[in-house]
Amino acid sequence: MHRMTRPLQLLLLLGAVALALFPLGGSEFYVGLLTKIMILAIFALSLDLLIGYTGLISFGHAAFFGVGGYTLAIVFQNAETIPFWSALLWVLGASALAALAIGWISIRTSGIYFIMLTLAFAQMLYYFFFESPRFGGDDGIFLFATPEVSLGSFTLNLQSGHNLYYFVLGWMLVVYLLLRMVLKAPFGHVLVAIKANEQRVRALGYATGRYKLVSFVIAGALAGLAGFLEAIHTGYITPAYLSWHESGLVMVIVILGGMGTLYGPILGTFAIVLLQDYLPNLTEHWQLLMGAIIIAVVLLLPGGIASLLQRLCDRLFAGRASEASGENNASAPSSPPVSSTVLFAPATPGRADNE
Amino acid sequence: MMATATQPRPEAQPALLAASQLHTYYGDSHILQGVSLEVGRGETVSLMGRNGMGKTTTLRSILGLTPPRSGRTWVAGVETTGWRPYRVVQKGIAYVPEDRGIFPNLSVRENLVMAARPGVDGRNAWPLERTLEHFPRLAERIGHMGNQLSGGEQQMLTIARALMTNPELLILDEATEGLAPLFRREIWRVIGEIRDTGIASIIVDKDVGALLGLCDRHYILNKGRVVWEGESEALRRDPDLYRQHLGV
Amino acid sequence: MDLSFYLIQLLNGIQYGLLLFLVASGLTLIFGIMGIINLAHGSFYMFGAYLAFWFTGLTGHLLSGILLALPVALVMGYAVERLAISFLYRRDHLYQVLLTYALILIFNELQRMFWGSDVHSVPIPPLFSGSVPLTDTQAYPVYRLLISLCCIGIALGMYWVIQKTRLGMTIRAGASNREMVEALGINVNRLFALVFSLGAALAALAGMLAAPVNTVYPGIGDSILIISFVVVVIGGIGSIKGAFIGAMLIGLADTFGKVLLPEVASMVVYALMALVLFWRPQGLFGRG
Amino acid sequence: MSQATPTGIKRRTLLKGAAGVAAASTLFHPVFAIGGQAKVKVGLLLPYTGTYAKLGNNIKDALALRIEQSGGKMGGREVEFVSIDSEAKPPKAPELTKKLIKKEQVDFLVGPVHSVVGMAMAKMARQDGLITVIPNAGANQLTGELCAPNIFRTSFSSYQPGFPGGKAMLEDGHKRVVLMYWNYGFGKQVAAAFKQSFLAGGGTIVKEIPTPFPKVDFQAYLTEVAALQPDAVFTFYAGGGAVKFVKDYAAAGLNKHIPLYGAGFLTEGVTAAQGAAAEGVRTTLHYADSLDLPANHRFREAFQQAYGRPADVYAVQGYDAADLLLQGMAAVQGDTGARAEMITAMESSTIDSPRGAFTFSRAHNPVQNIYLREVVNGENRVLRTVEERLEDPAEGCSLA
Repeated sequence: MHRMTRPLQLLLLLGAVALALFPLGGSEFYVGLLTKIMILAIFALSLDLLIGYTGLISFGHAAFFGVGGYTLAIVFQNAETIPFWSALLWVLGASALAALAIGWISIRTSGIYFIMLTLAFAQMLYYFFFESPRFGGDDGIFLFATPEVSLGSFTLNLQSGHNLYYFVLGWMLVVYLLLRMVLKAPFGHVLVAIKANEQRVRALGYATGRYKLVSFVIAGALAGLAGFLEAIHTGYITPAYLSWHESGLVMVIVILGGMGTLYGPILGTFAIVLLQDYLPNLTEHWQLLMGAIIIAVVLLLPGGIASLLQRLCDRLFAGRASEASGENNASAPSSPPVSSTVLFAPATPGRADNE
Repeated sequence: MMATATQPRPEAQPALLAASQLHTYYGDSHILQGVSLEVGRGETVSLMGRNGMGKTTTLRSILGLTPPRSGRTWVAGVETTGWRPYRVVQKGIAYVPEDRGIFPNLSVRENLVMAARPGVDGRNAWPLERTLEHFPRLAERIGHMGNQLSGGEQQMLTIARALMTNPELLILDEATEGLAPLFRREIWRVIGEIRDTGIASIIVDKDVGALLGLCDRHYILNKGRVVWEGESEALRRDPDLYRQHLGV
Repeated sequence: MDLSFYLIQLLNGIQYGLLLFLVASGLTLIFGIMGIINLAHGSFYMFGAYLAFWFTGLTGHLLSGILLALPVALVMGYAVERLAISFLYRRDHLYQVLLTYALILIFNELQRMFWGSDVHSVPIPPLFSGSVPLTDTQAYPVYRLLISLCCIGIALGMYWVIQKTRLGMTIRAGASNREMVEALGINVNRLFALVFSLGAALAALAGMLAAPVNTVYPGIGDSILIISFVVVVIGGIGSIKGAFIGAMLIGLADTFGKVLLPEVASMVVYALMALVLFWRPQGLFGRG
Repeated sequence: MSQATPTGIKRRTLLKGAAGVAAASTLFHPVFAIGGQAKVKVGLLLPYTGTYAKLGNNIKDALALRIEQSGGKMGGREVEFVSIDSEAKPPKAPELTKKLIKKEQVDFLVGPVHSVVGMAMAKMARQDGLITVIPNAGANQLTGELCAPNIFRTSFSSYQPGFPGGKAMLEDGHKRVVLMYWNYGFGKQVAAAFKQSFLAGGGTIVKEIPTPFPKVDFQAYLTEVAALQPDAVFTFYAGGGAVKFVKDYAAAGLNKHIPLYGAGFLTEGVTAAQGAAAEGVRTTLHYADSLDLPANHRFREAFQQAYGRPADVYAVQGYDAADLLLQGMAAVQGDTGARAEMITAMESSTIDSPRGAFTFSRAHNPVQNIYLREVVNGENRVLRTVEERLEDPAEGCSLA
């Protein structure tokens, strides 16, 4: 896992504090918008586990987001009250199961075939919900009750925008810490090693397929959690949440934010959603700007926003950094965000050009 | 002929190939640490050294396949530093890489035909028929796909393919490695025939005996530096050198 | 439903498959030889359709419209390769997905700026606007037959170029070992730019040919993009033969799926792809 | 509730058409125009990109035109538009609606085009109580289960073009028909309404063919229609799908033997692209460009003059939305706080629409005439009025 420098940690902590304080002064609209951003950030974090750490490029991740939302809507469609914890169990179970089934088949393939197979399954689910008369078709399903969160005698009312905001913030932190834990565990090291060189990991006697599948299931379940929160947030779910555009968007978010770091996807979500909110104010043809910004990031910032932030931090604290790095001169090549693991040396040099 | 190739000599006919002070990196590791060498027209030269000493990297640096971070290269007196590989080889170089680089999805004939081009002076000394005369086995297998050939046949195909480009200089990396003795003999015979047609060569191989018989001069590499250069006689007389840099 | 019904449906399926092949062949070339995942491939199809609409309007005839539009498409493809794609050869697939996704945004916006969001139609040349009667009630449009013939002609032409010419050999060689091709004195950058613009032109040509029967409207590129990826993946990446077989399979599966399994028609092609990849993870003709 | 209209200037998108009007009026009548009252803010959530862009633009322009015609004012107050592109994407709808309600704090909400976006929007408008006018989205639920005192629609429910279709076809003597439609919410509702009247009148549906939305490859289905040999075909398709369907239908030679009917969208705004293939196609709708009414002539002329292009049914719906808001605001003299009075006034209003005058049902959907039209020389000619003052059944609406 990528080691964060002290200034960066400080900066991120400041960001978290700012998020926690925001509702005290921010307008109702932005509280809602940030709620949505944090939900999408959970979604992006789950995808990052796959593309940033396991090397599985899923182009159908929106399927699990959708399954999460639909599970809530279908199971509790006519319920007067929705107990949050049992709904959560339903959602995690259903999306993990979906991920298990799709993952089990998809993981047999690799590269572009994996990308397309995950897309195929997502499209099938999309059309299933879109054309099914039972589940509302393209109109989707409306939820008229909001889940009630009870912890002992305490009950949290999620209908209040502020409460939902803090609730979602809490979940985002939980998911962040959970993924950190997973990645720091031996299991996480194996995942990262699989991304770097699967052959070698297999040669060392690991059943890499099983590791990839578990990673896929965790990511699917967390995406389901995000879809569940979004359904609570908006009160409805439609097949559009499962479309390949959404899968593409979350992929853009992760790469733009900086895959292979956990804070990158969160930053990426903020950047993309806020741009989508702001750019239309500038010009009717704002998609042109959006496209240009993405291209600029691809060409100029291979590590995404996360690398930019890292570099800024390094420059701000340049004095200390250069002392520490010793013999390395300023023109040292920028290393990829994932610098391999304790277990395995990086792949052989010089062959990087042949896939 | 002494090789102190810091500059090609403009007064006489320039060397066919010259490299000066090549420094090449893979990532952070400094592989070539100032390699210089020179090959004259029609000259056959070997590059020797243990595995990992930078022989392949030297060849790739000269061709621009792995561009050196510093240092300069010339082909026939024209500086080719920083050129893209296809332009460098168009000056009359044919390259037979270590892994042979056969196109598995092309037939033997297609492998040969797609590479064909006239030499730098426009002559076509190696039409398909003549090339095949030197490789009777390939003529037999002309319709087979590249991936259906044995290792020895593949090596013949790469050499034949190299000839189809009508080169002035042939670069052979690991000419006979991994081949059965019969094929080795065959390959050395062909290389000899090629030398006799006046084509210069740079040869990398483990078979020092064969190289001593075939080559005019030798370069020995150790840890990315040229530690010795000279003619076959001098190398034969110096068993120490042999033991230190080449023996097991 | 008698036999003629199924025969006509067969004809429908083949015709759809042939058109898909035209788009997918360009995609598989770009994909297999250059290793580039080009999500913007559908945009070339879209531009083809709009260019055909535009130039046909200017010249008054589809054929002259296509003849004018083709070079424009080639130049567009070349420009996109030089200005964007060429920076991505050594980068991860992910960045290709990201950049070409951005290109879709840009191309859709450009389309809107140039041609607005109306639905346009392109007239079928009078010579081909008739129909061949098949049954008492149904006729088959001559122009659809013409499209099929064009696609077959282009497929044969491609087969000839790829299998029989030196350019084709070089392209195939480039697909298996890019560096070796360069080391044989061939300018691989130029070869790739050529392949990319050829692939783009094939997609655009498909858009042009289909414009009179499809009509031209915003978003037509998106609809063809995913399905052509499905074709390419089923056939095996980089295999023209695979793209052909894959396109035929999808064309027929889609057509008969609609007729025989109307409730799940949209899912049929994806299910077929999942099935093929389950059985052969590298596609039908993919290299292992 | 929203007496406190903010006067602070924020960055926002102004409507192009209306911006000119607003700018001009501020130039000539500076600040003190009407007792220094703040402007009325109308929030528009319409698609300006994607498949529905043309609809969004026509609605927006006609709406601006109507307000300009009344001096750029509503209830004596100047009007300011805040316009957001809905992109017709349902996942974005809640956020964008919230932006208008909470951030821009608009006085009225107008939109959208897309039914699913409409439902997300209506859900929020119900909670907030903001007066909302829907200028297109036809989902029955909007004036059914989701109906609310503050939600009005000036267009149609999917029932309205569908139900008369069955009656019209029986009147024309077609008893065995094939029913084809895009298999999504709106298409299914149109088809269901069609069946209701057609089956009740003694017709037989030979086969019902739902086709995947929004796909436009109809060849396989047309082969099936040819094999079934029905008396006629009733369809729901719109936009690019409508163009393609009508052209394919003709190219397959079916139009010579099997008359084609459809909900009005089949030939609405696309006849130019359909060309000769559209000749003779009959459709049911609440409007026709060629409708011979003084209000229609006036409207079409004004729209053509203002924007240099012909109006269409969507423009009419936008125009009427503005009319409805004008009547409501006039009744309360521009006091947006008097929401209940305004709603009462709007409920009892009569809109002198280009489609013919109409009133509102208890569920706030137009009670309007439905015409049978036939394409003649590329124009939808009205053959007859199939239903006079047709009211939507408004199933599930608590207001009824």
